[in-house]
Amino acid sequence: MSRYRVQVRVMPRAALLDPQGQAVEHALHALGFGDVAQVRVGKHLVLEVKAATQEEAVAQARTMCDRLLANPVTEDYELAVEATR
Amino acid sequence: MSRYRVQVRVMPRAALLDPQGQAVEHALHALGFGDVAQVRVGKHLVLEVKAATQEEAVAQARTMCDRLLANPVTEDYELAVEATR
Amino acid sequence: MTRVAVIVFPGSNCDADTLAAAREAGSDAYYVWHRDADLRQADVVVLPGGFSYGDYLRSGAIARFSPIMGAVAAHARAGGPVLGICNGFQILCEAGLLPGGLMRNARLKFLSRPAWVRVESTDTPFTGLYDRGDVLEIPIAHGDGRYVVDERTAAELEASDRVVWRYVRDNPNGSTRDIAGVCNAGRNVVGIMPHPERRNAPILGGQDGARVFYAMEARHATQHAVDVRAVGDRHLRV
Amino acid sequence: MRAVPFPGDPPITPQLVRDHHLTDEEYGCIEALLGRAPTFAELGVFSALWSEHCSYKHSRPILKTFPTAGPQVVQGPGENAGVLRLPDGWAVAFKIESHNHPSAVEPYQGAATGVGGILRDVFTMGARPVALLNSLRFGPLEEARNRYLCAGVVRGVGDYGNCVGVPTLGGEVDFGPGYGGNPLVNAMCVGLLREADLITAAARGVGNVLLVVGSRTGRDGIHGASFASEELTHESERRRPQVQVGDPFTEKLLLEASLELIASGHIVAIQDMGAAGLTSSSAEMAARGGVGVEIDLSRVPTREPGMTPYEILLSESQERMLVVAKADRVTDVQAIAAKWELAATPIGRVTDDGLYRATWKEQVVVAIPGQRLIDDCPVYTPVAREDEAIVRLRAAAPPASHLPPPDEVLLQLLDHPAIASKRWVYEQYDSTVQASTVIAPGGDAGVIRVRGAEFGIAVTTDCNSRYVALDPYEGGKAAVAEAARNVACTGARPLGITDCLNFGSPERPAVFYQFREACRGIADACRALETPVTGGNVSFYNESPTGAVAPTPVIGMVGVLARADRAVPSHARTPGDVVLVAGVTRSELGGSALWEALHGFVGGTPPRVDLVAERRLVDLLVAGAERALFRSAHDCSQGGLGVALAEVAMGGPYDETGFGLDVDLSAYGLRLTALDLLFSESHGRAVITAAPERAAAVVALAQELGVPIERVGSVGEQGGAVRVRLRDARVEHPVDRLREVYFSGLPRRMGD
Ligand SMILES: Nc1ncnc2c1ncn2[C@@H]1O[C@H](COP(=O)(O)OP(=O)(O)O)[C@@H](O)[C@H]1O
Ligand SMILES: [Mg+2]
Repeated sequence: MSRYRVQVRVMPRAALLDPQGQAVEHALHALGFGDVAQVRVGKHLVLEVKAATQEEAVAQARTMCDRLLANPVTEDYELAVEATR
Repeated sequence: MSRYRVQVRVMPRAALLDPQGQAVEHALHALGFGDVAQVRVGKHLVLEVKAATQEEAVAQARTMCDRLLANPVTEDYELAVEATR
Repeated sequence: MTRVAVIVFPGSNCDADTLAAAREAGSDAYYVWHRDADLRQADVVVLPGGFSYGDYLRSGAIARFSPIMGAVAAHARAGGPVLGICNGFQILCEAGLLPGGLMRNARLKFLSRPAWVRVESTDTPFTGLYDRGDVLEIPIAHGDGRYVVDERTAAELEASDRVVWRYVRDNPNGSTRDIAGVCNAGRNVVGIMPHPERRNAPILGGQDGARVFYAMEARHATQHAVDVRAVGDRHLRV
Repeated sequence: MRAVPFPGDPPITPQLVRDHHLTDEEYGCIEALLGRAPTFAELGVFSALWSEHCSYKHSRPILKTFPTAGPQVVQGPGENAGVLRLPDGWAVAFKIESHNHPSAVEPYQGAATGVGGILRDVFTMGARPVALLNSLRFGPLEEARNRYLCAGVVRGVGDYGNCVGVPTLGGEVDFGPGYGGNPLVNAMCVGLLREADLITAAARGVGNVLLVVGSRTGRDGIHGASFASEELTHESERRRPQVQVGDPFTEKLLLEASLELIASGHIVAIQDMGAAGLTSSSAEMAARGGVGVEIDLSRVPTREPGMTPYEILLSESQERMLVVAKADRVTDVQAIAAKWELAATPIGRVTDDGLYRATWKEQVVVAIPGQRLIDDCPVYTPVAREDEAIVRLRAAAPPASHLPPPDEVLLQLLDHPAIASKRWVYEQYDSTVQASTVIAPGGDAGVIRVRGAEFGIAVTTDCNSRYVALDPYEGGKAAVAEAARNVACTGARPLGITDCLNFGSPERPAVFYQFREACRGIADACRALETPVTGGNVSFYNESPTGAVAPTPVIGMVGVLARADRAVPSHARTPGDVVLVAGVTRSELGGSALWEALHGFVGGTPPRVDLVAERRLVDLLVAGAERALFRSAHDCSQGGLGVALAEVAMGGPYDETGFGLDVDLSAYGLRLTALDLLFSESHGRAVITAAPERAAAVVALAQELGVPIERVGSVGEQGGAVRVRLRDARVEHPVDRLREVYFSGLPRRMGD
């Protein structure tokens, strides 16, 4: 068994209003960053799992996302898994 | 001027309590992922800026993080900037 | 007496209020602990408001995996009435017992104030004592109350009379189509964001929410052909 | 066994002692007390317990002058919270606490953890928290930093209380330049208990077991207590990584577990680990019980590896409790904790040798005579001298200039940040959870019912720091008087107070003068109104490089209504009702909102409080409410009669519109100018509305109680105009215009 670090990025679905992204965008404009656009705000999760192989770690992480970490009605997610030393 | 996509990952500082991470860790254990550890929950932001060069885009993004996107008291951030096509 | 099970999750904080409101309406209400697996012959199940598991990750996301939720889902599948109030609504959505989800309020702030909702459907176990079109004043108190659902489902909800309550006067949280409450296709599972248990007596400023609880009892009363009782300004139609 | 240094401890040097905010004399006391040099861990313990925050070394002699007795007092100062008797075997536990310094550094977490701490103070008395209040001060909202602090603090207060499920029923928000570098965040909690179930935080029973219940201990906020006793500098900015993070979810579990533990009879004492964490909780519990304790620090569950005894002793990690369990009930305690998903870890026991002893496994790292650790802290009586500039300011008047007409002034005042509606703030706080809220924020005081009982409880916090700055004695009196009026307007009889005394450095004579005089005023007012002081909190060193805050002794008051269903709201409700003004208006514009808003001038002699008149007004308000004579009652405070009348007309924060008002003041206050009459801030006044058939009874009752009262007009139609006729002027606005100005003042400034 090795340890893997899993990074999960969970973003609000593109079709949905992202008021947090909008608020950040307005705030950045107010601070003088007039060119900023398309701001979206989501979540980033980091965790460690134990698994025999990288594939197994990815599979585990995917199940976690599908079951708990992301809500398929409102969110999309992306995963990255790497072995820790 | 070109457009750049900026990705910002904002995480709670390592030494600080992350109650959200804790709650997720417990929940994953309860779901049967007993090996999960070190769960931390932060934010992920995506945005677009206009800049003359990649360096300038990075510098802009860094200022945004320092001034608004990350709370220097409680959070650390990492940046990635790439030109959009 | 209707047996009303009020589920207590770690972080529930409207459990006592909900239990009291059900009892004041005449029900035999009792708590069921989230780690239990048995609803103890409940006629009605209520998931109360609060911050189950601190609302960490997403409101309701962790609570839906509580051991008791298996029994709640089975009760719902068997046609048993289930009401989710506020956090309870969020849990029901996360559990897939209701369509859609609840996201951060559009103005990004927690909002505690009265809201005005119109009763859109009386064909549920919890709204049968209202008239369609009644406008109720009931408090809201939530940070994640923006109901979102894809357009197709939204249209389906409208077409099948499954929008139960709709905000009027203003939309406090940016909900799709001003939706404040919905029910499932079987009409037995209902989720609402406002808190009827906080407005069931004149001393609380009014009793527009009381009939949600009397309805649970009346339902039972119908089945068992019991009495007719006065409820505030009108009589239950039994 | 004597204490020996722990491997890696730094040697005790004069610099290290100074870094611990101990003077050379204090260090001398420590060596004398121990008969040797302290270990590093012991130095940390002394530094924490002898900090201003824990020891009250500059304030104790003054606090002793407060009246603390009364037939209603169940528990006076000295415990986690004060307790007052209510009808039918009930009692109310309440306390206010500051979290100013942490909030200046990290507004969200600072405010949130402030709420967490005060909740624990109340539920460790065996009381279920039923209400929260918060008293906030910020610099002017024109500055982005102040907006950031205000937004973060309000969100932090809200998120924490909302999650735990305790309604926020009131508070205040005020602004002033002195608070720019040093905002004030005071949180108050009110809890309800059966008097018979009261539990205190005194360790007893040799052999009984100390357990930590709740969160693990991390390196959070080490030195928070001494940090709170220090002025804010760039150095404190650098200490930022020490901020504590609140976890309201764990707090809710801790609340339920604690109340269950107290009810179970398995424990003899329980205390929150607040400022100075394990150190202060264990030392104070031991001293209160007159026993020794021994703690093995290696058994304290930690969040990070490699924490030293010093760090474990001083950590201020949140959501932890120290419990003293009966020796044979440890597993029972653990079972209750486990039900609420909390760890309960035995870490030590009660001993009979009076020593405060901490070990790391077998090795003793702290051994201090326990009682002397608490009692021997030096007490200071600093020099008090009034600042000459204040004397001059009191005698000064604003620059003579052309004044706008009174109707324009009224709009300006309704938009003034101190007066404009605080709806933007309180709608972020759950005010209806627990389904007992009778009067929500937006009135004079919050009111809750008690299920199964007839009576109700009213709560408020008040302080106008302008008056205190100009005349600390009158200002102290005024804070108590205003709180009493606010409570009484709802129909509640004021019962007692808790106070949060926010001042600058007591080592400066001008500040200590303010402190001493304000306390004298509070004490006199509390005596006159028979509202004893049951506890409170002193927060000194509220200074930044730009200067000290205005002296801000916030009064938190609790009152009881005989019948909760007779609670009186603050605004008009029925057209045709009679409008009455109780009390006397004098020309007292010193420290007024009028001068501040129009001239940017905070000066002059503030209004004087006539405590006898104040007492009579309270009697009138309470008796009138009990006899159901009033439709509404609202006191006059900032902005005077003019603003009070407008507030009566404008209605509740969520009403669609207010009421018109037809008021004729041409025969009232005959010697006063229009501006004096409308905007002078004389104390002892209230605007009452009553049904026409009750008006005569109101007047008769007032006369019987010796309160001057005048019928001045009537309530108009919903959505009508507010008209006030004066001898030489006239004010007229549609009530909707007033509402628009009053409710948009704050959101506009906050950029919402
Ligand atoms: N920080 C706050 N939290 C909750 N309620 C608040 C806060 N600030 C003001 N309020 C509420 O707004 C209303 C007006 O408060 P305030 O301006 O202090 O008026 P008053 O002069 O009558 O004391 C009160 O009901 C008060 O409790
Ligand atoms: Mg007030």
